[in-house]
Amino acid sequence: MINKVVTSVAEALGDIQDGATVLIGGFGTAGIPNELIDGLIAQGARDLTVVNNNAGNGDQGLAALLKAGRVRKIICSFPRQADSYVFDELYRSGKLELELVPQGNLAERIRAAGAGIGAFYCATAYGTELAGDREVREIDGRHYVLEYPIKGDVALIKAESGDRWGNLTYRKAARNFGPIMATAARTTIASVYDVRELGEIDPEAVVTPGIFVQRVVPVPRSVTRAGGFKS
Amino acid sequence: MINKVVTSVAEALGDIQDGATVLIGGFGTAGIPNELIDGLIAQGARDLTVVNNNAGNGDQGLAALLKAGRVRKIICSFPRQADSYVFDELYRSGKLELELVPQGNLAERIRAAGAGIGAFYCATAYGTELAGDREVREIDGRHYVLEYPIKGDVALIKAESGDRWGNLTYRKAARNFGPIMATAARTTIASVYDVRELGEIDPEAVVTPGIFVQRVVPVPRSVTRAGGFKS
Amino acid sequence: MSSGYERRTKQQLAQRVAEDIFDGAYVNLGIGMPTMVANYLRADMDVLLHSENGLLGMGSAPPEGEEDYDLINAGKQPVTLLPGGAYFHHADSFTMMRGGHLDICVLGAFQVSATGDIANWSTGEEGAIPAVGGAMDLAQGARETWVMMNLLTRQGESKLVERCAYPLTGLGCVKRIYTDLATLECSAEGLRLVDMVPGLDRETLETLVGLPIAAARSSVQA
Amino acid sequence: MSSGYERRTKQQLAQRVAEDIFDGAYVNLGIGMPTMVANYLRADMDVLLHSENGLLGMGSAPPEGEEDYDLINAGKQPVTLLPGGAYFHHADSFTMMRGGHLDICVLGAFQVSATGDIANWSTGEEGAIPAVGGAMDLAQGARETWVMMNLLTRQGESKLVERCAYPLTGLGCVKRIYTDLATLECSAEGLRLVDMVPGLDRETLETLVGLPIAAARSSVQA
Repeated sequence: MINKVVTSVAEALGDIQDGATVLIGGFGTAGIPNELIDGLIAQGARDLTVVNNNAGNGDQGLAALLKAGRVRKIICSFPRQADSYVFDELYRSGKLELELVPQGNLAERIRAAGAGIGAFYCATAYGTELAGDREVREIDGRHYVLEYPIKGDVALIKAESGDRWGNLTYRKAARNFGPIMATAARTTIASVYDVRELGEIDPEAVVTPGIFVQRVVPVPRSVTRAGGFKS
Repeated sequence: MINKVVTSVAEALGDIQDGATVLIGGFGTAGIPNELIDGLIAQGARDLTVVNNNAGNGDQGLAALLKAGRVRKIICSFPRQADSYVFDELYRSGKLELELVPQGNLAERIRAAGAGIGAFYCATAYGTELAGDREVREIDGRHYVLEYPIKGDVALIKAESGDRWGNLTYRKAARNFGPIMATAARTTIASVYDVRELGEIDPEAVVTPGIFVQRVVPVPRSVTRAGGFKS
Repeated sequence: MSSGYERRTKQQLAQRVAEDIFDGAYVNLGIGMPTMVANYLRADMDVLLHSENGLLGMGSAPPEGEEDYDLINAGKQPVTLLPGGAYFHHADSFTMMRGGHLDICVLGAFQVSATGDIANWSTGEEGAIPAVGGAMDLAQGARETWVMMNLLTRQGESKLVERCAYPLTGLGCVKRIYTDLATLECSAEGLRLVDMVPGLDRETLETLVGLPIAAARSSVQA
Repeated sequence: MSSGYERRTKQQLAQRVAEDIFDGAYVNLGIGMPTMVANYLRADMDVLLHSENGLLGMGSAPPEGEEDYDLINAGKQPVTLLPGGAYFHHADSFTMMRGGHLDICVLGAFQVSATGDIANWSTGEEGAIPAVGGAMDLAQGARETWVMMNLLTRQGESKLVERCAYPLTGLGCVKRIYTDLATLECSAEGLRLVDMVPGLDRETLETLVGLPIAAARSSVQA
């Protein structure tokens, strides 16, 4: 019998290793797996590479993980926020490596890891400093930059509902990186508010089929709150 | 106001040009846009390149389009069927060019066209004759073959429900190539059984967002019938 | 610096951009000033707004007290979804942006070159925290990239330049520039006037910009 | 050719493959003989069957008269979907296959080499209609690729060979070969026995195959 539902966050995260690459879902306030990030802080793994769209804000969640000195490198598209002071200080003092990636490249590189693509050419960032020294190729009169997959050892994502086979649905814009990160990690751990019986999730409306999910952790429902995001 | 619903198949297909590349959805019996294929036969465009998983069976649909001598080239993964005699004869007599593509490469090349990817490396077909003289590259100890996108001038797909903004849902395994072909063509034309009011399709369960669809054609509901497929 | 002409206000500029957006267009409005364009879209038109974080058919801000922080835009502000809208994940969202499916994106900019290069993500300042988000994807991916900005910096320097001094966002991808003083097209051949505020003439505009500006294609009054 | 041993029937062979499929496995059963493996999966286990045309959690064939031709497998035969199953499009389906998400795929084959090359899509015959489908994606993409076939052709030639004569499907990707006479592992070092039908011995098997076969890792009785 497949039962991917685990009863506690601690159990779900127990085997995360030092040095792991951890994909963490969320964009702005939506889709941040807060309970799993707090669990990762408690779990203690160090020297992590974190992949997230942002780099934390305020003192909570990802910012707290950074503050605890547990992250070696962050791969993200938009670290700067009105209250990203934890990241800002670590970055400025050279204690945290940053790989800044255009958001579409971030998404496509994560998807490529999940889909078995070895590398791909895309137009984004061509001619800019974010193309760095990457290989460039002209195809049909347009210039492209070669990009490589971003694989995770672990993905921590927030879903709305899940079942014991790992099928997931999301809520509104909290979907964001969840479905692609689920495909790209060896171990995908999803928090859910509702554990459903098999078959209760409409097979036409499953967003992440269970094959991409290793553990489902029910967490008490909480309302998504405003963050410190200002542009 | 956006109203992509057109009242007749003839109106939907009117501007398909000679020499066009036409992506046609369907796998086996499921998801074949029969009404649109019949409409294409009536419409008269010639010298077509057709992209489909199969190459027609029996005397109907795609087989009839081939038989009418309107197709120059077919790009597909599995032309051989128990009753693919129309294709077989044209192919053997050299009247129809075939580009045989592994099914996953077919899907990924179509998706790449929709996603603005210039080219990508994948492991499928490495070391086989279907890799042809394609560029090969070793990445992280694994061998990959360089593949290019397959773009369509037109995509003909079968959906279940649609609305005037072009949002689509599908039915069961009739989904297959529809959602990716919709992204890869300049003009995507979808047949639907139900035209829904805006908002009647759950925004969490939209499979193809309307941005990928140019025309929606209601057709009378008919039950999908057994085909001549035997393996 | 104003003599016989007045600058468009932010609201007028947003309205000017909105005028050029056609019925049925799929549009992404960048963070900041471009967001204001949404307020001036004609109610009798269907303009579908895309947000990079997985929304199509984005509506206006919710009434106070009804914010849902699972339903936000790229600027992380609460929004709503229109009937007929859809949610999708990031790879699908960027497929829309990078695959040429958006008709128009409207971006702010630090500088734009006469040939359509755009710099809008970094001032290149030492020690500044960089952030790029989806700007490069939009600049390269939309069918038409429009820029919306004041023509001059507070110091009076033209943000329309021969060659961008700031780090680039994209090369040769800007089609139109909407500014507080004039609307211009850029292309490989350089700048062309579309319209100006009343009282401004092309020669004065050329002086302000410091670059040649071809006359508008047909007589256009501002 | 049979002396003191009997070949596994197709049913026995399917049952033998099914024995090695673990609870919770994600499995793709290729067209033809591999499809039969589904009949022998233990009812107290959850084995999730994937079909390349966009199904996960595929169930058995529907009762006669209840066929739904929108719900078919890769072999185009009507099937059902279990509660907990899901539908998805082709790019997502092949993400499962090519991204290393399937635990096991079971394929038929014309020939397999000792080092795990497989030929199963074309006999290379002049004038034959070629067709490849998802075979190459499965062979390369699944975590373990298993082959299920009779060991000998009708003419008595071994289908296990030093080097495939037929056009290849994939290089060095087969892990296990289940045949009517024996089960073997292949690797860069060559073949190793897993088990045999009763009455057959390794020397006889080596003679039939014409290749060295290492002894099983621990004593295995068939």
